[in-house]
Amino acid sequence: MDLSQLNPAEQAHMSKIIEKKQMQDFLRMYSNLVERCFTACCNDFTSKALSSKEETCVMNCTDKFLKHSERVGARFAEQNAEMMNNPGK
Amino acid sequence: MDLSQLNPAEQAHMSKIIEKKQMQDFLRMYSNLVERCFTACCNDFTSKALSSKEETCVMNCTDKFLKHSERVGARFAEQNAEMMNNPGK
Amino acid sequence: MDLSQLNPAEQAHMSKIIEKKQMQDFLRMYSNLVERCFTACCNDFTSKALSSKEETCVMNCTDKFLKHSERVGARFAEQNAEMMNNPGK
Amino acid sequence: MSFLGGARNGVAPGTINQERVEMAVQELDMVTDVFNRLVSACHAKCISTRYAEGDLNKGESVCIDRCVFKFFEVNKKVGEKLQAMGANAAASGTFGGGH
Amino acid sequence: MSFLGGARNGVAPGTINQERVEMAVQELDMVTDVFNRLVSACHAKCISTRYAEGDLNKGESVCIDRCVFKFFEVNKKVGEKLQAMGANAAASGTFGGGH
Amino acid sequence: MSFLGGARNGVAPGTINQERVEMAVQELDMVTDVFNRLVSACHAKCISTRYAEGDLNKGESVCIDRCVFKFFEVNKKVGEKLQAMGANAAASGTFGGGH
Repeated sequence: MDLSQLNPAEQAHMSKIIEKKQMQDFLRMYSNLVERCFTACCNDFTSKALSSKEETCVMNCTDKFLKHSERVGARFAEQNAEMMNNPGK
Repeated sequence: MDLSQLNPAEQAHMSKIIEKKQMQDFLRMYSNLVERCFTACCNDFTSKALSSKEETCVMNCTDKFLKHSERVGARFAEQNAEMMNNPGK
Repeated sequence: MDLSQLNPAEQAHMSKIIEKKQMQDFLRMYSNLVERCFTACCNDFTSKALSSKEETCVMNCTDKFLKHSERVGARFAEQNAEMMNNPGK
Repeated sequence: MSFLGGARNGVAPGTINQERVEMAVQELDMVTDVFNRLVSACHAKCISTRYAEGDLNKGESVCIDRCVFKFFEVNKKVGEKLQAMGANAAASGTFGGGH
Repeated sequence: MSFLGGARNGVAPGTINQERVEMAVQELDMVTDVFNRLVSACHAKCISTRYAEGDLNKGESVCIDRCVFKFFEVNKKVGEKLQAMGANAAASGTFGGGH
Repeated sequence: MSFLGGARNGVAPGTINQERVEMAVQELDMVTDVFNRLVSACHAKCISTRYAEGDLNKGESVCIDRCVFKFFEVNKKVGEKLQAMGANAAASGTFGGGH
């Protein structure tokens, strides 16, 4: 996104909006992560306690998802930058 | 959520917002329920009429989903209340 | 939806809102289509290039999805019109 | 979809009644939501994901027509059930039956 | 869910602080989002989709109770992990650690 | 993503043009939506759900890089197709080709 096309007053307004959205996005990512790791790791409902195997799985799932997102984000930024420079290609 | 941290004017404003959201949530639950029970129960498209077997399935699916949501809601409220009282645990 | 229950000022306001929503809906349909056709067609990650087989699949997937949506839309409109005329049935 | 009907009358022409516009927007959002679910549900039921060609074949076309009809039937049944339960709940005071 | 706590105090009673109301709305949206995911996740884990009857049977009921509890446990673990990583990131300046 | 480009010029500096800000917000929402779908699609393609360890292994890392690239390629192809169809539709008047 090219914010330079907005004037300073608009940019100030936008950065407030962006800050709010980042909070929302973080919260949504959090609940999505809980759902995803719960679904992948918890399959035994003969007990309500989280088994140590389930807990390890949840920790690895969280860890891996965040690293995955980070890597996707880095590639995404590169591709976006490339598209800006070579819009025709 | 602890609405007591809002002042009376804010609480009045919030309850209007909450009322609107409840309508939206109800409508979303309704269309989600239709999609869910349609997907689970309708698998024969050699005819456009709902067979009596499909209809029974849809009614049971609706019934069961609502009872499920209600039970989840009850446990959710209990857990939330517990978390408020023992935030450290 | 029966916009005739709104007065002219409200209808003008609504059509602006509807126009904005149509843009959003189009963009959401676009990214949904990309996700859907990518998921259905791309299964080989030994190379980053889109193979000609994958590309054909993506083109057919896009084509078919749009024709599908169009047909669903036509039937949806008929059913809605019918429901307006026979609300009791 | 009959849930939203009926409640709008008593108009002051020329000025914008925010309440009424919001209700119309909410109805539009719901119709869009239902339509998107319908498209997705019937795609899952009727469209082969091999994507050997871009046109709908005869079988897919017929399936779509029946699928949309059936989805509406399910919508109607679920709506009736919810209304019946809502009426029961209002009578017995289980839900917030006041409004 | 503890992410949103703590930060609200210093009230000017009688007037509407838009900031505070928005924060409460955001919290409400998040609780609704979590609840919907919980309903959906436990439905997938506990409810048979044969739909031979409309009532929850004994096995399903017990499963739901345990499922909700476990989901909260997972929520807690994931939250702790995110907080630990956020604290690390703030200390090392990886994320925008300023606020 | 080129759909939203180009249309913004003729600026009155210092005042907030609601139209332009809304457009930027819409673009931001779309980029976020695309990113979330990308994360989810490549997770499904590349990440084993056994979760035996928390780090990305070599195979997963390479897969992610190719997956993101391929997703962009698909995005481009679908975009071109939609633009071609939109142009056709505008020429033949099928869609509301007026604006």
